[in-house]
Amino acid sequence: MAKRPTPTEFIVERDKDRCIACQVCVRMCSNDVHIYDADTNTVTSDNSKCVGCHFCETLCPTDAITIKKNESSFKPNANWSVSVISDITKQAETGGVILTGMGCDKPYTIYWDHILLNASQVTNPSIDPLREPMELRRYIGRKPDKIELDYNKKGKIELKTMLEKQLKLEVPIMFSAMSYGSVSLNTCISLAKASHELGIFYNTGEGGLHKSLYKYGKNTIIQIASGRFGVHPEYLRTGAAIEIKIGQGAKPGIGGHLPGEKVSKEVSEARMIPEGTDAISPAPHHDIYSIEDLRQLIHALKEATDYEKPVGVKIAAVHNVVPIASGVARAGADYIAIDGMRGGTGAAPKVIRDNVGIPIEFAIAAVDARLREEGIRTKVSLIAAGGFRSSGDVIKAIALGADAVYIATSALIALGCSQCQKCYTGKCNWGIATQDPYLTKRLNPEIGVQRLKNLIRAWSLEIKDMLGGMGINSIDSLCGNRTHLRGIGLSDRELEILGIKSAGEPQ
Amino acid sequence: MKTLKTEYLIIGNSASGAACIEGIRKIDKTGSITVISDENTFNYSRPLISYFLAGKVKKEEMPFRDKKFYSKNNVKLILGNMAKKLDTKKRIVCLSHGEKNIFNKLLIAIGGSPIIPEIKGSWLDGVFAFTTFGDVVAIKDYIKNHTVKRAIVIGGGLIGLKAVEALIELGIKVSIVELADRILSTTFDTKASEIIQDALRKTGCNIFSNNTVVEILGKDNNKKVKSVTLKTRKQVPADLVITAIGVSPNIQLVKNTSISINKGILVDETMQTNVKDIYAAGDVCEKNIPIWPNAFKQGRIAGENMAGGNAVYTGGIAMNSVELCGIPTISIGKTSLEQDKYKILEMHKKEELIYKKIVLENNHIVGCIFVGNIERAGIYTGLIINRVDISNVKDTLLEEDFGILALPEKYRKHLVGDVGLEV
Amino acid sequence: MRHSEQEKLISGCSVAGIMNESGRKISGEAIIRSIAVMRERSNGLGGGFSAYGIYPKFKNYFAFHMMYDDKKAMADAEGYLKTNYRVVKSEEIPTIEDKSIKNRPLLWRYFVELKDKVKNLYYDLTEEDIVVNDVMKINAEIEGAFVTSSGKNMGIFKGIGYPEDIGRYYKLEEYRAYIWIAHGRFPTNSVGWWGGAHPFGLLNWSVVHNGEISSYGINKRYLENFGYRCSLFTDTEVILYLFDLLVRKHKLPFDIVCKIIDAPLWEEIDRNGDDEERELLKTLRIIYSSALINGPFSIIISDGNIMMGLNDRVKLRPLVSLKDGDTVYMATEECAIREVCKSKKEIYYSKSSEPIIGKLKN
Amino acid sequence: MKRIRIDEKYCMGCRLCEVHCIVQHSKTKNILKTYMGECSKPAPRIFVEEKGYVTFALQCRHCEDAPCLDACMTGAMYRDKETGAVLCSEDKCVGCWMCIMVCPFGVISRSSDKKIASKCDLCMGEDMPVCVKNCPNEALKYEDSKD
Amino acid sequence: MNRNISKLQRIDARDLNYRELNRLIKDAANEGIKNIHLTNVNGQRYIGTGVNNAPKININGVPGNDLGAFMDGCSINVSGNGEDGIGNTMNSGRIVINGSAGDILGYSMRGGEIFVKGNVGYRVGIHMKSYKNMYPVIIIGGCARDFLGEYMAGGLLIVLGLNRKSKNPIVGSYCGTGMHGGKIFIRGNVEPWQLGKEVRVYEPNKNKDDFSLIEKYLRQYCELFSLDFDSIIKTNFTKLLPGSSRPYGKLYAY
Repeated sequence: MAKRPTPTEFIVERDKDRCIACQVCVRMCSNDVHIYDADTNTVTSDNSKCVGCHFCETLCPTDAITIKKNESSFKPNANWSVSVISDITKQAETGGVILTGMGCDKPYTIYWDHILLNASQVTNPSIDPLREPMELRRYIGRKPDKIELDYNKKGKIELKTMLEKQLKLEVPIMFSAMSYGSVSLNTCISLAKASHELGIFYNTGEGGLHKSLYKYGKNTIIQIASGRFGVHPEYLRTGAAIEIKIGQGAKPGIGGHLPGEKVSKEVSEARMIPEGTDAISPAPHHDIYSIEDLRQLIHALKEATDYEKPVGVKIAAVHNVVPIASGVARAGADYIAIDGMRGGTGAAPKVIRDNVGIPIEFAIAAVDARLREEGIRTKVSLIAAGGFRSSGDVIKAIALGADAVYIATSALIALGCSQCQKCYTGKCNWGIATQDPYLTKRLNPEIGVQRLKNLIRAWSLEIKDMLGGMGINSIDSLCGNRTHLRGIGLSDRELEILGIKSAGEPQ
Repeated sequence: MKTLKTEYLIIGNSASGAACIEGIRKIDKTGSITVISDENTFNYSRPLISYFLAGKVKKEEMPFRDKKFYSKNNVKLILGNMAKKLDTKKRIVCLSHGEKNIFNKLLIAIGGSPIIPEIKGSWLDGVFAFTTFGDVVAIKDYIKNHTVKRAIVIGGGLIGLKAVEALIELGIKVSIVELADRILSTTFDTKASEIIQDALRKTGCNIFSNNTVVEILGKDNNKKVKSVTLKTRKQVPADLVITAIGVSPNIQLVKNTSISINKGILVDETMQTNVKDIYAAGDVCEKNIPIWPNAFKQGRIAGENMAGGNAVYTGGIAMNSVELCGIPTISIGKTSLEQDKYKILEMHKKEELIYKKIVLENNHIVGCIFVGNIERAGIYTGLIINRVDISNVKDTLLEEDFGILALPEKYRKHLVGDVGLEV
Repeated sequence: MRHSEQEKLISGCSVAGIMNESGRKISGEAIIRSIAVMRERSNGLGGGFSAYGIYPKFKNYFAFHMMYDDKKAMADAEGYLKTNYRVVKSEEIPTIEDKSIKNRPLLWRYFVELKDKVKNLYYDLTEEDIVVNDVMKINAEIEGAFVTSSGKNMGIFKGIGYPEDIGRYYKLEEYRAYIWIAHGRFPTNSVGWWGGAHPFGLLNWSVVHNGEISSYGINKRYLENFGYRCSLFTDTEVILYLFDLLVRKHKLPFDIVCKIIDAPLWEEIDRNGDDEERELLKTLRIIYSSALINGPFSIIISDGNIMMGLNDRVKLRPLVSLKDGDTVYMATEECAIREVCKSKKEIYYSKSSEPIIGKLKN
Repeated sequence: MKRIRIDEKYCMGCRLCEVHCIVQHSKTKNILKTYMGECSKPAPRIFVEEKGYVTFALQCRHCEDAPCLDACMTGAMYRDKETGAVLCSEDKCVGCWMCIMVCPFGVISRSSDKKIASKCDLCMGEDMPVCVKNCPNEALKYEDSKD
Repeated sequence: MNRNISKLQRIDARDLNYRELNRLIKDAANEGIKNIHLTNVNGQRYIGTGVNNAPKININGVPGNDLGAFMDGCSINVSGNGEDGIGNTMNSGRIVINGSAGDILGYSMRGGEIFVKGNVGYRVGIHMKSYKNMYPVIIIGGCARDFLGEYMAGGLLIVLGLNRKSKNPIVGSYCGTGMHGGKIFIRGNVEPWQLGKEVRVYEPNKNKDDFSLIEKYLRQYCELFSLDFDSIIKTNFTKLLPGSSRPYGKLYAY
């Protein structure tokens, strides 16, 4: 069917006075936007192909390129926006589902921006984290309610409690699941090595474990999802923890397809599937149709690993997340990771991404509250995920009740991602969401590791600053401490669910 | 009568001699070195003489190593003095001025002498060889002092052509007399030769191929050159005749010593002669390909070995790089073989005067010619020298973007994997 | 202790049922053992049993099993009961002393019959309708009171704990019934509320459920059309009310009800070569589209005559059964049956939407 | 002694090294003037090769045993005492192309006016060669060599 | 070396919960015992999971769910029926069920064999996948219910339909739905309505490779259950293959 034109999303502005026709842009654009004409020694562009990743802009040695949003469009219409019309047009042509990448970009309220942090004045000193101790270490894992002690013959106290395996985090931030396949190996290596050096963890997603990543096993959370890709005894043994992925914030309730063309030789080895075949992750785990089935899988994994590794469960933040999380805790999970609707993805139907689920702010607040009410919050660790943009978001999530947070999108942005949302095309110019060897090498893990470490370092410093301001010198004292949060511009109902007071209300 | 004692004695001060100094000093920083040269300049680059003739290079630019070279390397330099006699047993070299030099290690690097054809009239004024700086200074003087409008160059090889080019540069009309059916017949194949011939002809140069000069005729009391008679009986007027038909090893010094010779001095792969501690390098050696890089390399290897090292000369290949009439050319190895066992790859862009040819033997490159476009030719040299199996890249050898990347990974890593070259 | 409205509590579970089709009674010991084998499937936050044929002396009276949070609730509920019913016997439900059983409510049972004046007042309603209304009213409006069961010659015994502990607590080994249905619960949260345990009962109905009903929202609103009040915060109660509505009120046979709540896929209906049957199935789906139960479930339901096991349309939950002579066993896992049935007979693996029925002879 | 290390794995093939090399060796060292103003821009002294998805930028390796040094008949090619770099003295080079002939990397080329040999000079005078400084993916590194 | 190798260990599973039972099995296996005999098993889960040294485990009774989950190399023989989730994400080894088995057998199985003498339930062989020399094989003597081989990505599924009553279909609906790899062979015919959209029907017998593939595993199967291979193989098989290795390639707009 003939393709009907829709307005191009971006315009490549090229300053003729500055373009030296060096063709860096021509060579670097995986979308073939830039075209060199040897006869006239000029470079022109095909705007319709531009995805707005800004890679060319970044590399242009004379700053001759500016990528601009195309303001020209159909007649302005609040209901029938350009993107709505474009999507309909595409669907009318193809009969297909509209795909997108990365997290939801709809202007729903970002509650983090409606929560304010506290600081000490007069009655309680603030702490200078540069000179005084400031602890960010957290342990993730199942904990007993009380310690069991015994006295030996000499009357000396002996520890009877055998603490279950815990994940030690030097900073309460981890890298969320991104599978090798959806992202490049260099991305995985960057995440793995950075985690190793930072004393935190990264998550394999459902990508299996590439042989070059085994050495980071102690900093790896291996994921088991519905497709069970790459799950074999060695994989189970290697990770520091096992995470059963039930859902993902960006696409709760649906599975995923890694198209065959992304299943390169290396990806195929990590996932243990033949090269070039689709890797299809069903929507549910077919051995989990009910909560007791989840318990069954949790214990099967514990049995398979001799109860030596924490087994966590990742769920998407959905309306019923509260009882679900409670059930997951009761099913024996050592931690629960909750992924909010702004969480990223390599590919998701746009309609799902933008319309399903709830923001992490509500989810984490409500779940923490309920688990406390039920007296099981101390047993299980909570990890919040889904669109954390800054240390501010992180510290607010922890104050709302998370033990730690998972970040992924911000980690990818640190690696270069510019949120063009075209991950599903496999043409990521930044070498992140692609398996094309011409593109993957653009992410040099040495640089990647450094950038990730810098990011976490910067956030840690900021978190320490904020903690210091609140007069707290251990993150332990902030976790679930909502007295340090106040809402602004929120309804009573929203404040109630978040469990925080309004700005202006004293303790 | 002075008697000098030296650890290292080097006879000859051209490429091999200088390289030998560098070779020795690489290992032995202090051992005494003496260099003897029959020329009066302390060193100069022999291939530069054509540039000097053309006026492109000044006299002071002739040296390839600066004045400090000898002092820095603590070398005693004896110029304008010739080694007359060599006693291999006593290890003494007698010089023409009478000094005796006792050495521990000796390098003979006295090069070759021009082959002067036995032509009637070759003693006339205005007939020159084209080998040494002295030759060129003489030619220059001659041109300065006489009216030279036409010149004949006997020999259409590389040296001859360099002379031709210099003369053209000076506004002299040149004719070339070449025994073979074309110029550059030993370095080039027909196509490449033709490109250069065409270019030369365009500048007004006559080329007499399949021809020789049988007599040089004189004027002014039969003192000065007037014309030449060719084999074909043709008379060609000339105010200047340059003979450039090659050099032969200077073996005068070693004749009647225990050093084995044939046409040149015989050396082993360490550049040592059959007499222990006596080495030879450069054009004086047997079967040497008389080109600068080979002479230099041999000299350095000899030097290293003289100082106790264990360098090995794996053999040089014929290669020449020359720019003629503004056309850069490079030829390496076997280039004009047309037998069945060779596979020939060719690329010829007539208009652009670009010609490339690669000769393959059993999946190895054994020779190539580049005319007009010589960029990255060294890569092929490397492939020839290192005998790299190129069967996997055979089809791409002549492609525009052929480069290191196209080469077998092992070779590529070998070259690039580390900083610098470890061949 | 009840949770806010609109929230359905989700639980995974184990179910088991034993029925003697000849009406021969069996001690509660068997069902306790059967459900206990599947301990892994529950988490100590709910267990319960329904038993049919346990009150032969009072078989003509409605047996109200009640749970009270406190004496006040008890007084309120009894006051309400006494306005409409004549109570022939009221007593505390006997239990053992067991400290491990937590948050025990007051547990009472009443054998009652409707007062004539009430029957006359609601002359257009059946006795059952009136009972249903009263059960709904007590459950929804009397703070702290809950009707556990309200049928005749049957009763539901449930609470917070592992099912076998709950069974022993109620001394069920001392009861004899021809139908036993049991449930081990794995709620996704702890509601320290005994009423939340299965089985759920209304009139003679009792149901145990394993799964989650995704269609709960519309099932609930559909039932509210017909005066049911879903006040138990569980998706399971809609099953109960749907059966009550469709069987008792709409007078539909069991197998037709199954075709409503477990309607065949349109694809299957379209494929059906029998024109009449196809038309019937189509009409059922059109009329009762809101009564379709979606999501994973396996249930065991009984009205005292029939014990039926049923799975959802794509069989997302396990259910197996075995018939040995006139005894029918049903359970989530085979081991629960093998634990109490020594017969070597083959187990029957339920199909999706396939009712497994034990039926009382005569 | 510092040398440029090539990390082939991370060369994107953007050729920014080439652009910056050209600018660095131009008269003005101004990118716009070099490309749009100066009548002839210098030839790049870095060679970006590309085959399939593999690319890398190669420049003079400043070999320890440099064939170009041996081959240079004018002594134009010399080793800088301080840095050990192999440099070409523009005054002395006569354009005989011997160096081009013997360099196995093919990284010496004729200058844009075709008169003299042009090769990587490690951007003498800069802290870091501009190709390294401007490599967006650190595929080129300026590091101490092993020896 | 190890004197335990030939030793048989008997474990009475009565009144043991699964963790206790599995601990005993693992300990025995770790000691190098190659034959473990379990009696009075009733509902204990995860037997064979996380067990090293690949012993033979003989089970009397009804093993619970997830029998042989994530199993690597053990050989399990069940005298009667199995329950749900047998061979979940199994890596290698063999499970033999002498009776029938429940739902979700062989989910995401990557290697080894599961041989069931009787019938199996729903969703058997979902997402089986082969990889290099790992090739999962399931042979079902009786019939299978709906969603057999859903999302199948590799390996071999054979349904024999032995002792089948004519009214019972050999496989249920949606057989091979979402299939994108592997092979299913069904002894007899299947109707189009029984099949998922993504499978195509072929006639296998003309293809020598198919016969030798079936024969390779079916002979072992027949030997195990004392069945006559020749009479079983006589009946025509239906071969199901995925229509495409990219079943959902056209699902999305550009």
